[in-house]
Amino acid sequence: MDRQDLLSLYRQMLLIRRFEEKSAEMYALAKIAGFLHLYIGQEAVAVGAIAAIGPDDYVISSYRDHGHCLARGTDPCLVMAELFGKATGLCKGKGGSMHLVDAARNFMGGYAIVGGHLPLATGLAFAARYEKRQQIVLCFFGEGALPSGHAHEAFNLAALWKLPVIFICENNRYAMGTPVERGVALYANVTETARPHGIPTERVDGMDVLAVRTLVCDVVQRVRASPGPCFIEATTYRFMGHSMADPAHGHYRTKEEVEEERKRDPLTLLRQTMVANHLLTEADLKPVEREVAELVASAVKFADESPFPPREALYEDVYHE
Amino acid sequence: MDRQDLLSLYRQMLLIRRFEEKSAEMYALAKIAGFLHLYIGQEAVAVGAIAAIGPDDYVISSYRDHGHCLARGTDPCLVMAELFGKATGLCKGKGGSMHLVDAARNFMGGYAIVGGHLPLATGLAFAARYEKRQQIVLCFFGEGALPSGHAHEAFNLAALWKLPVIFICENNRYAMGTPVERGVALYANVTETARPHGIPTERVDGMDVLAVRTLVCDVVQRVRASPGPCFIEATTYRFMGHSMADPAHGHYRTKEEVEEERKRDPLTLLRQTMVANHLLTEADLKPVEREVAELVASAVKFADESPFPPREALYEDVYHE
Amino acid sequence: MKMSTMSSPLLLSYREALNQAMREEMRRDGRVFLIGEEVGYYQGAFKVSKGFVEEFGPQRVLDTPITEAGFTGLATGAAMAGLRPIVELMTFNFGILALDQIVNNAAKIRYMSGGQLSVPMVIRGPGSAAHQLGAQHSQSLEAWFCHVPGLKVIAPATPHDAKGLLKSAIRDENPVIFIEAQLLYGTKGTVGEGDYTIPIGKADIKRQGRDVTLVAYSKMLLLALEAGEKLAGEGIDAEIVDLRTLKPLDIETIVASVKKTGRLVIVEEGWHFAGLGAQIAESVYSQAFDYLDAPIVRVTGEEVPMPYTRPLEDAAIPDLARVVTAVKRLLTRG
Amino acid sequence: MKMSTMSSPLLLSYREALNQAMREEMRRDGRVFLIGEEVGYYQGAFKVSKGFVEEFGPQRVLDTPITEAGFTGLATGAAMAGLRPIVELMTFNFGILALDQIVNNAAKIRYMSGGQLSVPMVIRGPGSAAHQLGAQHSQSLEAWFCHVPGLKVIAPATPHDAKGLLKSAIRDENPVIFIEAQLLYGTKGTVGEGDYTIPIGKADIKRQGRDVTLVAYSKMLLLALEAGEKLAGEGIDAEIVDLRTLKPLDIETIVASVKKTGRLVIVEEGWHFAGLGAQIAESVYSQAFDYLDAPIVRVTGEEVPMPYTRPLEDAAIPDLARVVTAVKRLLTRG
Ligand SMILES: Cc1ncc(C[n+]2csc(CCOP(=O)(O)OP(=O)(O)O)c2C)c(N)n1
Ligand SMILES: Cc1ncc(C[n+]2csc(CCOP(=O)(O)OP(=O)(O)O)c2C)c(N)n1
Ligand SMILES: [Mg+2]
Ligand SMILES: [Mg+2]
Repeated sequence: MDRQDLLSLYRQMLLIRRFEEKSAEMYALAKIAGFLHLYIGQEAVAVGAIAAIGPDDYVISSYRDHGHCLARGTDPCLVMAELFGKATGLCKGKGGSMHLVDAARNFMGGYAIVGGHLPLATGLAFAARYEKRQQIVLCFFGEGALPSGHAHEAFNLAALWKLPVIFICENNRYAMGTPVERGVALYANVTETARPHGIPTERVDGMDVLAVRTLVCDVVQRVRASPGPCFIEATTYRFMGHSMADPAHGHYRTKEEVEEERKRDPLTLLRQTMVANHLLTEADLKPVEREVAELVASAVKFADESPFPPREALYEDVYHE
Repeated sequence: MDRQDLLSLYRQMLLIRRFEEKSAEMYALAKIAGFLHLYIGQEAVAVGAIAAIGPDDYVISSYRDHGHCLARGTDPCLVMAELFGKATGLCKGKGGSMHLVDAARNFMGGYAIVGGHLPLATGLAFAARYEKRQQIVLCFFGEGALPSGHAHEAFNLAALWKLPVIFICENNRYAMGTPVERGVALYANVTETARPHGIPTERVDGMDVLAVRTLVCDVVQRVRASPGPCFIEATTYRFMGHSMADPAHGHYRTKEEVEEERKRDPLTLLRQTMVANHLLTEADLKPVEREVAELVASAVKFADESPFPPREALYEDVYHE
Repeated sequence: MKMSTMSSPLLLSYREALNQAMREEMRRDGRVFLIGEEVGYYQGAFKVSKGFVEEFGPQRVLDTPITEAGFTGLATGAAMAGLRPIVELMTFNFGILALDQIVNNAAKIRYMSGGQLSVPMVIRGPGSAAHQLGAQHSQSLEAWFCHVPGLKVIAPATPHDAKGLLKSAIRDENPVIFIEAQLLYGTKGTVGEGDYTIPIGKADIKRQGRDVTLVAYSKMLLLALEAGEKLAGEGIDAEIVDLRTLKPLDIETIVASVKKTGRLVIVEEGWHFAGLGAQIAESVYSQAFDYLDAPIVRVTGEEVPMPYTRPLEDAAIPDLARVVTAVKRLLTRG
Repeated sequence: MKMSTMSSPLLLSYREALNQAMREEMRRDGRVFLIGEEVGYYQGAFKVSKGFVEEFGPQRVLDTPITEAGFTGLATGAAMAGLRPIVELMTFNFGILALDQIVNNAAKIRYMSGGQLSVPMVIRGPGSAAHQLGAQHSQSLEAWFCHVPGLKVIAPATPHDAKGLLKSAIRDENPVIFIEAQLLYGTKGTVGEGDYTIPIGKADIKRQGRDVTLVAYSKMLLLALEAGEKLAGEGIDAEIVDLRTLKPLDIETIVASVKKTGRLVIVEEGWHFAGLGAQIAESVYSQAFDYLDAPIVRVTGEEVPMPYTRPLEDAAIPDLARVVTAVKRLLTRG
């Protein structure tokens, strides 16, 4: 285990955590509006998985996309400015929280129709193969998308045409207020959902960033060596409400359950691993905390000071002229 | 084995066969138009399966629906008149070949959007359960529908809510010109498609009407005893082109293949069984042939002599007033 | 018609009015059931079905997986078999996923079967934009549904109309598209007492006037009323027609108003091109050509996917200033 | 513009013109590929891609499973990643199943990403009715697509226009809906030689005239031309505008014609209510109100799901008699 390496994973997870905590504050201050779905609790999935791919590979996600975008290396200033709806935002303020896109990093977007981006993911993989590029695609989505027609049509196409796409199902056990056992017939093992299409499946503890990275590294290698999709279920949990419009626990789960799950906070787990392996003491993390806090503060400052787009921007980008 | 019983199955299959052969003739004479998808070769599936249910149960099918409708006991005159587009037709000439409906027999229709009727089937089953009626639903479709989103959304709902619907996949190995192995990722065992939703699956020789009936009887009993869906793959083959617009073999399969499959004609198989079991001689079938021929002839006569609907009918039945 | 944010026993919110309508109909007829995402234990994404699963049980209040085609098709099948489903779409944006079931099955089965089957079903939920929900969650797609024979389309603006029309829709023997609005759920108004219905297909004149006719529906009706007040202050007397039902369109009421005023402004939130207002205008032109003093004016949403950021979103949706300006410009022309 | 059923080296069928356009573009640009049901080994359900899999191989000519949402979404993703897909829908009826991918992804990604991504893609296939295919297979849904910002919509009527416009569509950087017609595939016409394109967004006057303007597109253009001949025989000189592109609509050309003739008849096969003709009419009224001698007349499909039986189907679709009668009635009114 390499200290710098682990610290870098930790730093990324912490950045997402602090960035989103700050977003929630900004939402309360009405600097951010609309739907804001926080990723808090699930950071190990995005960070572990995206650490396993190269800069040319594609990443695509759902509306719960801040974590994936930041893990991809996008400047937090641009993300925060987007959430603020500013002209300097990643998408000029037109996309918002659910539709972050960073094409320069092959972060191909967040999408707000549940299941709707899975076919897009197969298309990115198709293009890579068509152009004989070595790229693979990581496609993130919640377990709520599993029964959707979009998902199955995408699974079948990916399997049939052996497309290099890794479907990462973040099973946080709830789709809004619906527990997985009331939405997915074979809830006890959702990896079965991909099996019928002949897609190899894997399961990983999505709270353990190292486990996620190790598994995804393996899978990426396999997929590069012999193209074809893979389906990974990352078991995880969201610590916050479904969106800012939703209370943290809701009636669909108990406070106790949330507190119990919080004990397996992915940040805590990684910290414990590092300490247990004598790679660092809790004190060593102070500078990381500080650096991240500054980064987030500067993102807020940047966003706050940036102008809103001018009215003319309304008609730009509808068509490519 | 009961002679009368087997003869009745034979008679039904023969009726479908002769009815459709006649339809093809009428199509050539332009008495019938549009898409006409013949069921020839697959008769054992409809006849065997529908023989296993009661009059209150529901049947629903795709556009390849003549066989299911006739097996349900609908008067061939009304079906032929519908194909002719006559006012006396089953649906007053408004539905046509792909949209036969006989509500009095709980034959809930043929549907022309591949996969689109599978959700309807779950709804029929839902209604039965809601009203605490003992009805079950037989839902017929081709293997081409298996990858469709509609199918998977329906499978998941049926499994999740334990709805009494029996999905009967008529795997005739081709979806138009696409062999199953180029359309369904797990083509070697398409029953896998339903497995992920936790639906029990069965497979049966769809050329053997007795095997079909026996299996469906079993399954029906099981479903009545403990509600929940079942998925049955009936392996079969269509002897004609996809529709009348399509040549009998096409380029997607060889003449030899078709001839090979024709050796397992479901009518021949049943005849052989009956003869082998000394239930009858080929000569005993003459009266059946004659009776069926007369029935079909009278259907054509009825259709031919019936009037077309008047222009006013155009605006009727759009809304229920 | 009264609007207020005060709470009083005579006032109900739009949300409460819908809740009452469904509740009364479900009590009245055991075949009516509610199905959709989060309609049960969560009480509805926008709390329209508050208390339902408690009163009617999970057999009649069904939380579904996220499979709009699947459960809308299921409801259609159930209606064919004699039940009377109410499908809640969390928003009408997701109705696109169920469109094949709605258009090819629900709307056509009666006709295709020569009248043997019918589909008494309501598909309801919020349409149009709320605040900053972005391009995939902010669409006004009523023109699509209105195009389809076999469907009826309703879009009430007030709690009173919402209740009476929803009851009519539930009792109707046909598939009815019932479009609400997130931004209307909290608005309040006087609601008629007890068991009343409002006929489908009848517009309502929400303000009498002589100088100009404003036609609007759903959320935009509130805007039109506001504009009416404002214009009144400037001596312009607007007549305001609330369509309530979009299909079948009550063209008689609109035409009668236009014959009186000679001028028409249509306010709609959806995209301009091939929007519903185009049809309304065309119908009026063809039936009242000689009564029009000037071309009809449409105030519509801008033709862009909805931007997230507030200033652009505001610019993309009709507002008071645009409506008032449009009316004034029209009056100075004629 | 010439129509003929004779075979000659200068004449091509509509089908052949489309085939040529795609073939030339696929030869020209390796990023262009064709995807859809039966487009490869079957040569296309209507044989539009005859010879393609043989020339370009199965890597560029992809037969898909029956999953319209899946493969249209796949193509959209491929376009985002730099390819230039042509999606063949076996018919546009099945496009309803892909509508979410088209409207929420393909049409919006450019805007939502602030211009970072774009979707150079053509979605093509036959729309409208053929003969007796029944309600689920006989729909004209162009009004839906035309309503959506971010899409362009094309519906050519002649082989020449089909070839030139399909080439433009393939080279366009935006998602383009390209609507053909089963009943047009076999029609023949003179096609320009070699590599030409026709600009998107430009209507074409297919017949000059002074008395009345007929606007039509796709299959209905042939009907309008027939009517034009017939009317000419009776001394009525019709000008016939072939829209070719439906969105963006070339309103200038229509308005210029109407200013000349003072009268407009719009012929469209789709359902009347909220059909594209409503928008065309509304645009003309608002831009040429004072030039119109009489209200605009729309000849449209009847508002019913398409019946199977031929006599009713014929009654549901505009025909020569209806167009001619409409024109004459309009001329006697003005
Ligand atoms: C097609 C569609 N239906 C409904 C919704 C509303 N909706 C947004 S998120 C969500 C729950 C999704 O849950 P899951 O896929 O598990 O992802 P998570 O939110 O847990 O990350 C729902 C129902 C939607 N966005 N799209
Ligand atoms: C959604 C949809 N896409 C395409 C079609 C065109 N189509 C009609 S039948 C068919 C093949 C279906 O094959 P299968 O399901 O195996 O049934 P079979 O014809 O073999 O009985 C296709 C592609 C359609 N009707 N619906
Ligand atoms: Mg979840
Ligand atoms: Mg088949």
